[in-house]
Amino acid sequence: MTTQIQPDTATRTADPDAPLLTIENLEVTFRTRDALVHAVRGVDLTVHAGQTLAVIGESGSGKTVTSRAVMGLLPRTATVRGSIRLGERQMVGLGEKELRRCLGREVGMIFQDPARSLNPTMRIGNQLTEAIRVHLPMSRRQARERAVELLAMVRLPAPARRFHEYPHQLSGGMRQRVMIAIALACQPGLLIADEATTALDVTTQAQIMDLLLDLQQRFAMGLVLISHDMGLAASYADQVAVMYAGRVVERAPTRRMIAHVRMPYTRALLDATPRLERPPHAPLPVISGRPPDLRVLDPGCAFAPRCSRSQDRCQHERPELTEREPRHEWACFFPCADDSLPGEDER
Amino acid sequence: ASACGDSGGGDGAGGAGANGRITVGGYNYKTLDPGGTGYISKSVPISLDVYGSLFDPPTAKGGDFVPDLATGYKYSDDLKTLTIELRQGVTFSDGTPFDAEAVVYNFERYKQAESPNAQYFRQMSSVTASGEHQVTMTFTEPTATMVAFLTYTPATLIGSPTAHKKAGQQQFGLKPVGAGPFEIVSHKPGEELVLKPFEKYWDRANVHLAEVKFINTSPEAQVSYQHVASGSIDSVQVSGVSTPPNVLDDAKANQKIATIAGENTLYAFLPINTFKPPFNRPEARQAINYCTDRDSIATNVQRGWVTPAYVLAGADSLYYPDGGVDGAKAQFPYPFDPVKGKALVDQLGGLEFDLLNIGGHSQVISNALAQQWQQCGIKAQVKAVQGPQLSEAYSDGTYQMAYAFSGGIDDPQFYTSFQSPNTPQGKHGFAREHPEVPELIQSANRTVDPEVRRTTWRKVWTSMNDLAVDIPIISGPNYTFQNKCLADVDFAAVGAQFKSARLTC
Amino acid sequence: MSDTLTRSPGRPPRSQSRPNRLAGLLDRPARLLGRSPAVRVAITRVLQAVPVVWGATFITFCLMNLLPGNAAVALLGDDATPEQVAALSARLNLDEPFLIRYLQWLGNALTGDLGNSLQNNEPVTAILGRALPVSLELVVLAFALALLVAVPTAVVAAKRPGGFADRIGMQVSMFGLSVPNFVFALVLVLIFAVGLRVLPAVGYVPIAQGIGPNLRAMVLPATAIAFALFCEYTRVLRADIVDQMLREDYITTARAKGVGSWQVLIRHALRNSVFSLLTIVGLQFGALIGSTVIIEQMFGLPGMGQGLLQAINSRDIPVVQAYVVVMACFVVGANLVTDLLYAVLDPRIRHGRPAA
Amino acid sequence: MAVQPPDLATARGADPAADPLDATATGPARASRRRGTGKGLWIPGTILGLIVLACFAWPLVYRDLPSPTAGSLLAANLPPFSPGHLLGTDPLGNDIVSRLLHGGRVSLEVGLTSNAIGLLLGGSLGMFAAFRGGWLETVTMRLLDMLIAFPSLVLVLVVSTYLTPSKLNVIWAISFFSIPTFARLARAATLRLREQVYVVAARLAGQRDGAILLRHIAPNVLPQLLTYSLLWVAAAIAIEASLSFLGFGVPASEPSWGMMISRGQAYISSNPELVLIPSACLFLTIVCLNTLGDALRARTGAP
Amino acid sequence: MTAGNGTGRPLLEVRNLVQEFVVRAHGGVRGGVVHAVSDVSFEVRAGETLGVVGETGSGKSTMVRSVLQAPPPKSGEVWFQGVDLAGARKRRDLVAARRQMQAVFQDPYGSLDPKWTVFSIVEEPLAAYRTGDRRQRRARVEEVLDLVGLDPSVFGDRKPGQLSGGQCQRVAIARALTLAPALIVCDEAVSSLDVLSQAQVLNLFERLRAELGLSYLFIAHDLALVKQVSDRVAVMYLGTLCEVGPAEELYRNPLHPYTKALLDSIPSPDPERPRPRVPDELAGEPPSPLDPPSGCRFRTRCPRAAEICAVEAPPVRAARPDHTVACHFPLSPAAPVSPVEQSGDSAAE
Ligand SMILES: Nc1ncnc2c1ncn2[C@@H]1O[C@H](COP(=O)(O)OP(=O)(O)OP(=O)(O)O)[C@@H](O)[C@H]1O
Ligand SMILES: Nc1ncnc2c1ncn2[C@@H]1O[C@H](COP(=O)(O)OP(=O)(O)OP(=O)(O)O)[C@@H](O)[C@H]1O
Ligand SMILES: [Mg+2]
Ligand SMILES: [Mg+2]
Repeated sequence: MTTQIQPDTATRTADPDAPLLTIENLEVTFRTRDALVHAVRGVDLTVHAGQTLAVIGESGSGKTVTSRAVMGLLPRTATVRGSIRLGERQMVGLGEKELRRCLGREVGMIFQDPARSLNPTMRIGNQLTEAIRVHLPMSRRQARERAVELLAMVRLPAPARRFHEYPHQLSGGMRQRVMIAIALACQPGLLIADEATTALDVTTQAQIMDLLLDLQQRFAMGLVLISHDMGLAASYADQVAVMYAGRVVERAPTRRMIAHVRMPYTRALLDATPRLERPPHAPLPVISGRPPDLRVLDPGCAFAPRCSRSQDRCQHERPELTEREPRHEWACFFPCADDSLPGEDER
Repeated sequence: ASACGDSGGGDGAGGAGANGRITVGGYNYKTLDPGGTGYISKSVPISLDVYGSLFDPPTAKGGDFVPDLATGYKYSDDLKTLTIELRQGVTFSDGTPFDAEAVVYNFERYKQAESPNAQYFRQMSSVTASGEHQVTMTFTEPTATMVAFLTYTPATLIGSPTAHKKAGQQQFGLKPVGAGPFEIVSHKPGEELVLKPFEKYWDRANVHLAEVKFINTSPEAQVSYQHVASGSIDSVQVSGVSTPPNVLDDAKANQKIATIAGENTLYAFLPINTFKPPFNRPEARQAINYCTDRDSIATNVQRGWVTPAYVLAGADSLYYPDGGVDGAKAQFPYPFDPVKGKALVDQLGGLEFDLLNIGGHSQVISNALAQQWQQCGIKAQVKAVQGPQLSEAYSDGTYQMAYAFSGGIDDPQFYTSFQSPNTPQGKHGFAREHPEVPELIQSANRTVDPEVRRTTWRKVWTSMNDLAVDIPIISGPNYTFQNKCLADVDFAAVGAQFKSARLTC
Repeated sequence: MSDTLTRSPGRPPRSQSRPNRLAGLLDRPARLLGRSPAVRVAITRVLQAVPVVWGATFITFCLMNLLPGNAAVALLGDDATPEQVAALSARLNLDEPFLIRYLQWLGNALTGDLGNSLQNNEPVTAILGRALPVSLELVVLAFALALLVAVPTAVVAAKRPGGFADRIGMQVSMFGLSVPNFVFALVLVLIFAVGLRVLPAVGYVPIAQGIGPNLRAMVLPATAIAFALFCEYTRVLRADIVDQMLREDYITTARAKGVGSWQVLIRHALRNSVFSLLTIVGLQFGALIGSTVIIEQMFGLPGMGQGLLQAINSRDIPVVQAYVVVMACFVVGANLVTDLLYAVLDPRIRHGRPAA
Repeated sequence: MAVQPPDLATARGADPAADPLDATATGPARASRRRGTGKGLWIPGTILGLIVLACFAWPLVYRDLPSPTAGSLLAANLPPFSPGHLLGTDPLGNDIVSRLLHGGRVSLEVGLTSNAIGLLLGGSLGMFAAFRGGWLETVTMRLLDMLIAFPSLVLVLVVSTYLTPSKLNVIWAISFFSIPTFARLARAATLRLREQVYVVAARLAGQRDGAILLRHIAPNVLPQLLTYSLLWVAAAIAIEASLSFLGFGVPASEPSWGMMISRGQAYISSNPELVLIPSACLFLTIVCLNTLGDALRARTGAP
Repeated sequence: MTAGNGTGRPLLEVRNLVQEFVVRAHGGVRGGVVHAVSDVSFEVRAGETLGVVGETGSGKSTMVRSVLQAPPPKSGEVWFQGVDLAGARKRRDLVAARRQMQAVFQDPYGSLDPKWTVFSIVEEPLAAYRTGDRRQRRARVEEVLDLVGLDPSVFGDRKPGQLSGGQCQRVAIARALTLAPALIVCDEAVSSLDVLSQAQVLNLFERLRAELGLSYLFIAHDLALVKQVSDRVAVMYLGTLCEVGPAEELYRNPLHPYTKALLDSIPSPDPERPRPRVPDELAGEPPSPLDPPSGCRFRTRCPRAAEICAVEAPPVRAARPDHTVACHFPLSPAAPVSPVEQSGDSAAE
């Protein structure tokens, strides 16, 4: 590497303890043909520099919508309320021009399907230099040099040659590396990975996650990992936030969360996850029912209809997400106790 | 050539009207060789510009033919021999002499069966050069029409035998060599013909244009008018009987262009198959006549640009009934009378048939006719077909009635094919049932006495009207839309000739 | 009369798993001759084209024989006697059974001799040589014009689906679909030739006489044809871009990079839409060559459409056949060029790697 | 006569499951969504309904309407708002209103029927070819290529000449334009569907090929063909106008909009309304059909 | 490889299965041959679940589709209940023989015709095989829908669009069950469902296995999931089977380097466990099935590859009872059968 990539210090806040991303009471509604879909209903999240936050939850719980709201990438039918602060800057209601200046420079994003996230008819080099030159005043050649460096940084073999290739000439894992290079092209302080490894094989997934964490450490980035997979979250994240029906229902540092699950929904997710420790054919503990209709705003706890611990109160009153134990927040009136640790007996 | 600015003609394709050059629309002929297949009589006017003609049409109605490349003619008393004197000192544009041998060569060639010109030489048994500039033709029967043929028809076109032999039939058709006022610069068959003056033409002093360019343009009248109105071309001819009247109205109202009417010699009529039901019954044919309001077609559909026709000839035709159109109308045996017509139809138990036409404005007039006939309970199914299809329908007798045009020359003898049992369409006409009519026509063609011809032709027309066959509808002239600066275009013959045309501005 | 039949423009690389013996047969020579996928596509397609062109001529020959009236009647006109017709028919070989005539024609055609016009005995190749450049120029100009206007219009319309520009664009394109182009041509002539007198209403000026006059003569007819094409391309392109903007992840990626919305539209969406456009253009290009009859007639352009109509009217079968051969070749050729362009433009195909 | 069929949409397989709502929507919720149809459907639907009603039912109800073909030449070229002739008369004295109504009927009949034929013949050809694959597909598609490659002008001439001009024959002639289009569309759709898991599943369930084609493929191809055919009606009507212009259109006894336009063009400089009025009707109808087609397409998720 | 426990022939026995595809570039030109499945043999015994894992494109789906004869394999034998499906001459024989073998696929929406109601979807196999009259069929459909936990009166008239992914998958399972099959082929039947629905469907599979004695050929990416349901597991790589063995044993003591790499890559929900690690060699490009490596297909990414691996395809051998591996240098010392001995082997364990 000839030139060291300079972190874009200007965008970092002076105070290292101040959160990189603060989401407060975020609400997103979609206008559809006949109703409003309340996809996100008051999410609070913070991400600090150098920290990895995993957001998990079942399908449709609002993970993607939340992350796209941060990027301002929601379709026109969406209405965003609440506050998203990236460093000092308020992202909600930002004009298109300022938003564009932020995207890629202060926050980067990688998506689920690397095959579809890259433009099939553009050389990857061009897709990469585009990301650089949008923000940095570089000549074509400088940008190109930097692009090759970036490709080397994401450990793409033979980066100078790959620069001229097209996405279809790469394997899925390599495409995702290119996507990471693109997302990190301008050294954003925050990287959002929306199910970045779901479409990949386990071996590739492990490599990509290794890379991501390595880079995160190197550049002291904030990293948001969005996933279905409890295993992934537990293995790689510092903090886990669990979402259900458009709300965060539990949040804690990873170890604490796994060891002391409080929210019955989190418990259900953990229990239902197949794991190597279980013997074959052992039935998985499951909950019945399905997530609520997002078009309806009910007063009570959204999980109550499926919850074994729910009581009357849960139907009428919504538990707030509050820090009830040190650094451990949850939103439940009748949390689980510490007893039934999953898989403990087998180990 | 007159020197003229290009102020008048706008600036169309190729700078129409500039420097004595003009562009003329409506050219789509595949060959200009009258002895070759594919030659059509519509291209005679253009051919005349290249070949010149033996005789020119009379200057006054009923007058004698005007000498041109021929200087005189003489029929023998029995009308079985014709001697023609040729102009001396004339050469073809390839430099070879224009003489009796050349004329004989061409006449013999035209007599070949597959020449479209053959019909004019049917009665000719031999042709010889009786002198260096004298040609003698002998006929199998008395023939008084040959000089008219040598004036109006392709028979008048004499090409250079040397050039014909050298180029061969096909190439000669593309670039014929004649002794006319113009010679060919370039020719793309069916598309474009460019002429320049022939410097050694015998009457060179009267040729003024520096170039005449014929190009292929749409036959649509509206489009043709716009071409002239936009200055893109300088002259185009449309037929009065098949042009939407509004185009003519527009053209007349347009001060920037000239609209010139020719002689009223075209007529539109309904050829009828008298051998097939329903028109094998005279009542059916009479009913058609009773139910046809020709005046209304002329004034309402064609807005006065044509006249109603009550005989099978144009109103400016030779031998036309006394009193003009009104005179003809007064004599017409079955005047417009829907009540009588309806009665006849009822008596027939209804009348239903197909009325063929070749589309375009013919379709409109056919529709107008069908519309009129509806009042009498006549049901005519109007069908547009293509030319070859119509020809075939005539020749195999599958047609019932058609809407067709004829005319264009004031002498009725040229338009006898429907009345002749020899032609495909005559085969199914009344001629077989009523041979007296073709015989009358023949007798008219066997005399040079204008009075006899007049009475004979009038008799032909009356008997055809009485028999109610080949029903006349309207007649009218050709109209030419033309650059205002273009003068002295000669319309006397079958179409516009540019021999002595000039640009005045 | 265009059968501008759009083949469904799916994404180009399609792998067929079914064994296809016919295609397999054609592969072999193709594989022998070239390794580059483009060359192989070309060879295979040329081989496939042979039966198509042959079939087109055969069908045409049969149909022409179904038509009432023959060349002799058409040539000699109404006044000809039956003897004349018979004589000419015999000379033109029209009295032979039609299959024999077809085989004769085919035999000659295979040796490169397309015969002579029945009308004036002119070699058909000469006729084609005159007509083809005219039509080709007309169609190329029309396509260029249509694309030149359609692409920006579609991009602007797609920028804000349902917006003002979009609505206007879509209404205009609908209007274009509902006005037959001869009406449009007449209006053009009325305005620009008759009214303003800025452009000629008729006449063809060969390029040899100067590009300027040639283009001036071509502007109105090309515009008349281009209008309908423009309408269609705008619609297709707009739909494709809007669809991509809604659906495709690489668009989101580009946005997430901070690329401006116009750039996203042009650099990313438009680039990929080129392929659906290409499919339609390729397919229509061939078909349009012979289907400009009315426009050629109106503007006095001696092109193929007009030539074909005349040849049909005079039952000039050799000429009709020659036109058909050329048109069929154009249809097939345009398809081939489309495929090759795909192979050149679409990296997925260029690298000869079938998408999984 | 470059009559362009409307856009054959840029078939990018729209996965019905791609709608994020579908995953969670429950039965009644979806039903209610269906009821809440937008103006994209109702407005063009209503206008179209009115046009159809006017064209088909009005002449039956209101018998005093002047005949569209038996006008009096004495009343030719009346201006609009003349007594008894709301929009005036044409150069043959026919009432323009009643010609419009009859013309609409003929145009719609031509447009719809030729489409139906193209859809049925072309659709089944393309579907069958794609489903069977192999040499059958190759041969069928080459045959269709042939149909495209040889000038349709010849074909139309033959059809309309040899079979004499009539509405039915014009319909047949125009159908030939649409057959290859529909076949290609159906083929593309079938190729996509053929690889659909439910087709494989049906085969595994022991279903015969014929039954799969008829019960799985056809019902899923049909909506796509239908929405496309809505757009094609416009093209068919315009082609009919062009045929009329060349003289191969419907016979005069059955005036169509296309015929009115092609007749009217001769009068365009003096009586432009002769072209404008039927063009406006055509435009309105086509806009409605297009909008309706787009709306339906958006709703069914067909490409 | 034969059924080890001497209970006669296995339910499904696949021998030397080969499937190849000719791919065509745009324009119908032959682009190459995909060697999707190359010489694969395995068996599924009655009442047993055989799990198949392997990375994307390794040929899992192709393999099971060949087994199902949709499309039939290029070569090889597929013996099902004593009948060779691949050899079945007539379609009718094939259909009859295949009756007891049904399949459930990955895409929950794609496997159901969007135009059909749940009831007719589930009834389709009965109708196709012309089984029973209308009433009997109705009864059977209701029975089966009950079995998969869908109330026939609620869901019977719905169309797939009105169901959730998990419900669709249940319908697909119900359809597979209507003919009372002996074997159900599940090609990633739960991969597209989220954790909670996935667990429900897995439990359903387990219940059916226990209640009806079904056998499964179960394909998935997710190794933990496969272990959850399988008796034996087969590991597939680039069209070949690397290793087949009893689930517990294979996961505890993998013999093939590829199996080990896979197992090492699984992230666990237990934060105490070490992070997944993958050997660097595996980071390389997976080779293209259009042009697979010579000899052992895994050799290009194998940490233990030696010269012989490029020359000779490793034979399938039984390293332990009922546990076969195709590797020249398996990870743990092979059972006495193994002809190859190498010092590095034991060190790796
Ligand atoms: N454009 C949109 N219009 C209407 N509703 C939407 C739109 N996008 C998302 N939704 C709804 O918002 C909800 C949350 O969706 P989101 O994509 O955030 O879920 P997710 O947690 O990312 O799920 P998955 O794990 O499946 O990706 C879903 O119910 C979805 O239906
Ligand atoms: N119809 C086909 N035509 C051509 N190639 C095919 C076809 N089907 C599969 N292949 C190829 O065969 C190989 C094996 O594919 P297959 O779908 O069986 O893999 P898989 O293991 O099921 O992968 P996944 O885990 O992604 O489902 C792949 O390279 C694929 O591209
Ligand atoms: Mg998501
Ligand atoms: Mg698979």
